[in-house]
Amino acid sequence: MKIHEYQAKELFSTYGIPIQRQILCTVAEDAAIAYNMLGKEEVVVKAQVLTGGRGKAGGIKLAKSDDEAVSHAYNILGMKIKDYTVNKIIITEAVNITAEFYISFVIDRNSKSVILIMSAEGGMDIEEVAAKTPEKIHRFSIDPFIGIPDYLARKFAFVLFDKIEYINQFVPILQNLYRLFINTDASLTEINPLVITDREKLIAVDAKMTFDDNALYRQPDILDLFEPTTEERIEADAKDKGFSYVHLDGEIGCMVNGAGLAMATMDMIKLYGGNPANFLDIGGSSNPQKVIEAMSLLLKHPNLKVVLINIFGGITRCDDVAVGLLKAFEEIKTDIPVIVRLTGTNEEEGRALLKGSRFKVAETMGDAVRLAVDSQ
Amino acid sequence: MKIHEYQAKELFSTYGIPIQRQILCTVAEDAAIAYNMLGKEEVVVKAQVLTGGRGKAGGIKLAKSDDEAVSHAYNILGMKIKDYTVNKIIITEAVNITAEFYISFVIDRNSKSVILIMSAEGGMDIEEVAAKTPEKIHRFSIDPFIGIPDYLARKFAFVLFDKIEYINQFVPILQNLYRLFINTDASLTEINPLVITDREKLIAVDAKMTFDDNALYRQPDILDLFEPTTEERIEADAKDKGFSYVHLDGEIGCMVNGAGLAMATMDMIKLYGGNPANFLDIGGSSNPQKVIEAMSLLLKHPNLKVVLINIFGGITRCDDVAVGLLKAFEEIKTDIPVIVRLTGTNEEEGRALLKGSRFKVAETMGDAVRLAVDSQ
Amino acid sequence: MSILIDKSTRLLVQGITGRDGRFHTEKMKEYGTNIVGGTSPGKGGTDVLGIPVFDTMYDAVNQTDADTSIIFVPAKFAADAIMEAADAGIKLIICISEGIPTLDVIKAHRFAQERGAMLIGPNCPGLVSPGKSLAGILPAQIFKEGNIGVISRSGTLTYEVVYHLTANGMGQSSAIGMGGDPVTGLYFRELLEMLQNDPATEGIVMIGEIGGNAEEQAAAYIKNHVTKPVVGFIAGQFAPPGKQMGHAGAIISGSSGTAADKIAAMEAAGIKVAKEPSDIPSLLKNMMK
Amino acid sequence: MSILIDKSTRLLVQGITGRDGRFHTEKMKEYGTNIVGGTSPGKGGTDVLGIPVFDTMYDAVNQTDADTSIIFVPAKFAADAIMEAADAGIKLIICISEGIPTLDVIKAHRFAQERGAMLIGPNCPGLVSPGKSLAGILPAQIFKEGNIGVISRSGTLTYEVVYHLTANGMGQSSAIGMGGDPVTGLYFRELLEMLQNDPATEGIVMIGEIGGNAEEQAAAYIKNHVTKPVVGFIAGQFAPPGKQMGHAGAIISGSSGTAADKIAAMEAAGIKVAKEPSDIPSLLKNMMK
Repeated sequence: MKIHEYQAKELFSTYGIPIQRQILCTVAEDAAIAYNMLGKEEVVVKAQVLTGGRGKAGGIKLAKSDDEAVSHAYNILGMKIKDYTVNKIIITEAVNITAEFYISFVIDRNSKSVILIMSAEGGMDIEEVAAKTPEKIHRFSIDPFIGIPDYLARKFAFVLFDKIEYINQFVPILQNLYRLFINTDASLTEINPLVITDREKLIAVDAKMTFDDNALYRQPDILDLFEPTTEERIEADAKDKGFSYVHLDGEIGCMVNGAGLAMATMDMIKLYGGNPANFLDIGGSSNPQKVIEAMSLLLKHPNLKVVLINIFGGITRCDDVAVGLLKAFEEIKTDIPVIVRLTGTNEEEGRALLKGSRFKVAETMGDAVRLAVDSQ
Repeated sequence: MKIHEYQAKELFSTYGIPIQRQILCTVAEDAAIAYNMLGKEEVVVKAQVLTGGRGKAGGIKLAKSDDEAVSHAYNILGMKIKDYTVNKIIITEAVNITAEFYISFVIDRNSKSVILIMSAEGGMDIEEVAAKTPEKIHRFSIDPFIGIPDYLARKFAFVLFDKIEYINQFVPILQNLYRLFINTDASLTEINPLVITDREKLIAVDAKMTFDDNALYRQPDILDLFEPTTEERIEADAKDKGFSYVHLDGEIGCMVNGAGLAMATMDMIKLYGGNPANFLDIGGSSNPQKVIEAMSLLLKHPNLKVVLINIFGGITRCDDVAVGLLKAFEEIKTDIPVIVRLTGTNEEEGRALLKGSRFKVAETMGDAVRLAVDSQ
Repeated sequence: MSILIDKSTRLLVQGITGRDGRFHTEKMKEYGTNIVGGTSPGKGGTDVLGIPVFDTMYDAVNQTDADTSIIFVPAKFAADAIMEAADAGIKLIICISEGIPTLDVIKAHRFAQERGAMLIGPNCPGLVSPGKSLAGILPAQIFKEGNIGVISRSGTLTYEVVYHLTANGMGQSSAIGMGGDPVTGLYFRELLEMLQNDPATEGIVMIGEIGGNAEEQAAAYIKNHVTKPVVGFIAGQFAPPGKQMGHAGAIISGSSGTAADKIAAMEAAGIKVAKEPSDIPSLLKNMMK
Repeated sequence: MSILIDKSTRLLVQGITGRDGRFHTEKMKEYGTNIVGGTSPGKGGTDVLGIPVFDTMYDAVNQTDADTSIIFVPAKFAADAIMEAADAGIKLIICISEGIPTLDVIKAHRFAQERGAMLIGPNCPGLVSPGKSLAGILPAQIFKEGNIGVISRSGTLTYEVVYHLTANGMGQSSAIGMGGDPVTGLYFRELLEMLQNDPATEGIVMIGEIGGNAEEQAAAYIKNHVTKPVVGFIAGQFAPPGKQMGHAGAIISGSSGTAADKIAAMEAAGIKVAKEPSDIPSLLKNMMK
């Protein structure tokens, strides 16, 4: 789950990480009030969208008067950035920057731990820095039972800074950012850039946080920050029903048991010249009720032309799956062609049961996908 | 630092450890109001003093009416229990007990950790149980980096209980008691007894907590609970000045550098038939100001008849110590005889400096103590 | 032979009285797995299908001398179950439960490591050494004893692949579903090393997914240390960037972790990468000639 | 020979720029201790008495190959200093600082243990191997090279005893002040073992206090494992029960930990227990004949 910059910064502030003052606006006119409330000559108007690349898209502008703030607000509100419409902006104090750093905590698969990533090359795309000058990226794995005591925070701090004034500011920022990460079950907390101002203060000028979906059940305050898009809402609803659903813009609806098999199915659709309308993992079993719910989800898709059901019969045998599918489709009203590919235990019995039904039955994934592409 | 039962129980309650409702009274008449507020037929009137043995001393009484509560309150308030005057009582609900247990967390020197001590023999002097039937005492050392996760709490719980209802009540009690211990820098948290009531509920019927003096600087809320006796106040003041002072009731005042040497000095006073008026460790150095302050502390003692100064000259040499003593006693106005015993580096030079002064100078600890005992 | 589990494995089922625990206990028992006990706090002293149930893993290990455990408890309690198993002396822990908060997994994994225990999963189907022992939820009937080691990040895709192998007469020495979470226990590297050292394994199938760089690391390891033929497959070649595809692990982040990168790295290491799961048996047969 | 420190000891001073750190660095240097560096965050690159100062223990250990450190930082930061030293690879950590919260010491001690480091203190005067190395605040001039090992829970009382030993011509192999806090590092048991194994040590003095049962445990150990003559002394024989006597350790709790119990246990183990510190040299001399 992602949250906006302003939300992440509010969390930062609660955890004692210094940020600029910020005022949230959803109406362009309010930018003038915000400008005057801040009482600074220069402010920054920043689009709040749950995607990156705001700067390049013109979503971040400097304003030197209330009029200018409003005019930028007009331009930015309603703007589209990578399919996301900007509905919120923040007006925030501008600061004079003398140096920029990149700081994040993130879950690392390889070390199976939270790692701290730091770089003196802040403000840029960190992955580009990592690719071109990996020696400028510092990574430290954090022991979950030790955390970041003062001595470790100092060790990390001295990697980026020399002056004790910066060390003393940076140590609590690191410790608080880690505490925030752990306490909120984050999967990423990122400050990019952390800056030194002309007054020698360290401030988080941008903030990004994402959270572990598996832990949201114990993070009600974080869950309250969730602002799902329509698609995310559909995906979240699907998750509640035990599916994993991702909306895509092709024409071939997929219903597969297992995420890996679902991805492999989509790959083959592409390979054979089709376009999947979605990713849908209906999970281990495939009882009729689940199939009915999955189909009603698929049928909402505007572009849908054909449905491909790809099931591996494992613990649940293919003959049982076939019975379930037949039962489910007694209740599903649709003319859309449905291709079924059944493999696994008792596959022949399963396929025999489906013979003569509304389904087009395929034996191999290749056949099934070809049939689906041809049926569009 | 010790706190009262009622204070410990308030902390318990904050940490989700079940206690009986309790009402604090300092005036006997209030016991009637408390009785009626609780609305139970049976209540217990309990003396609140910072020492054990209240039960045997008659400081805990059952009352079945408001009149009876007031009459017990009259008897208990003002009572002396081991030199402590009872100024506070609590009125608390009586419970019907079906089983009693002993539970505590305490700092353990041997394992250098916090240990959990549990026994199904609750309600008694646990040290007696430990001495007579050590097999009935269960001890578990807690790893400071692991704490007590659910699986450990369950492991401990199954040592005392079988029924899952009790396990499910006991697990959070253990975890919360440990959390309380750690969060407040306790040196002891004890529930004795933890009982099972006739309604199958686990409740902490008594509570004891002591705290690590070294950590009080970061425990302002705990420090607020401190109710020092006059003697403790003197001792605390001394500590602020860099001394370690304990008030005793003999006649020979002691001023020693180092706790071990101070104890050894007191031992020898006793050995030679005297009685120390105090324990006073003036610490490593012995600059004139410290000596002046220490002497003014000693001179407040009503029984004081003689002062014995026993100094080992280590980093600070004996001749420097002698100069310091002479300087200090220019300002100290008293006729009380003062014996000085100086050993260590440059001891002869030191003793020579003191010759002809108001001090009686001794060479060995034996001589010094004999002189002090004889000078009473 | 095989890796990790075999006839000598003494298995405990954590959460044996739950719906899934009981169901798969029955399946595993039918397969011939040596299940020596199970746990369910408060149900100590009872039994499930004749298998003794204990209150704690400490009791269970003490009384049964178990060396391996499989976890079916709900996500909220699963990390705790891993730690209990490790603390009680279990040396191989297979965690089937899915949906465990990642920070809990990190703690539990680190704890297991310190206690000298290996972890498989969480969010995995478990593993099987066909003809010897099955510790997981994999469909027993599709496996066949043989000389192919299968390691995979996926569940049903693994079954699909194994099904084709078995259908083509290629039995398996051991097949392991490693799990799809961001943080999981044993992974390609460690399992490749075990399979390379297993005399019964003559060919290896590794099934990867987009996201992370485990396949690239595995390829580097194979290049330097694995002499047995390896066939690979990568799912998610056409997954749109940034979309999470069921497995939290399958997020493409930036330029690395794409299927193309992985396939290139694998091919550079001499691994044949199949386009479709059904191609795997023939590719492997050719390499093993 | 000696135990724990000698001519080869490479010492770092943590908190070298503070008042106490600087003062005792000078004293130790005068004594001939091989001080290779010190730490003070933010003062890296400077020096104290010609000794290089580093920002962190990591830097200091990297650059100096130190194996031992002594800590003079304020109580609030001292536990952290112990952990930093252990994490940086120091193998013997001597913590002089007093007043550290006990729970911090427990954590730091456990951490040091896991990193394979030994801790002496906190709240201790340190140790000396006369003629070789001094790592502490003990008054150097009272010590003399020789064959008596001294281990003690007390500070000035140790000096008193050592002073009498030296005055009687009995030099010391090593003298260690273990510290008086409720939780401290190396204690009687471990140090007795070291002294027993040290060829240069021919007699042992152990100075205890009321509280705890370390002396009783030491006595049991001596009975079974120590063949060298041991003379003991216990301070606090007449301390009133329940009163805290400067050392947090010296609390008599209930029936155990009294001076009488300790003396009885020690005498039962063949240890001669002195009534006065000044009796120690002659008692020991008699035993060593």
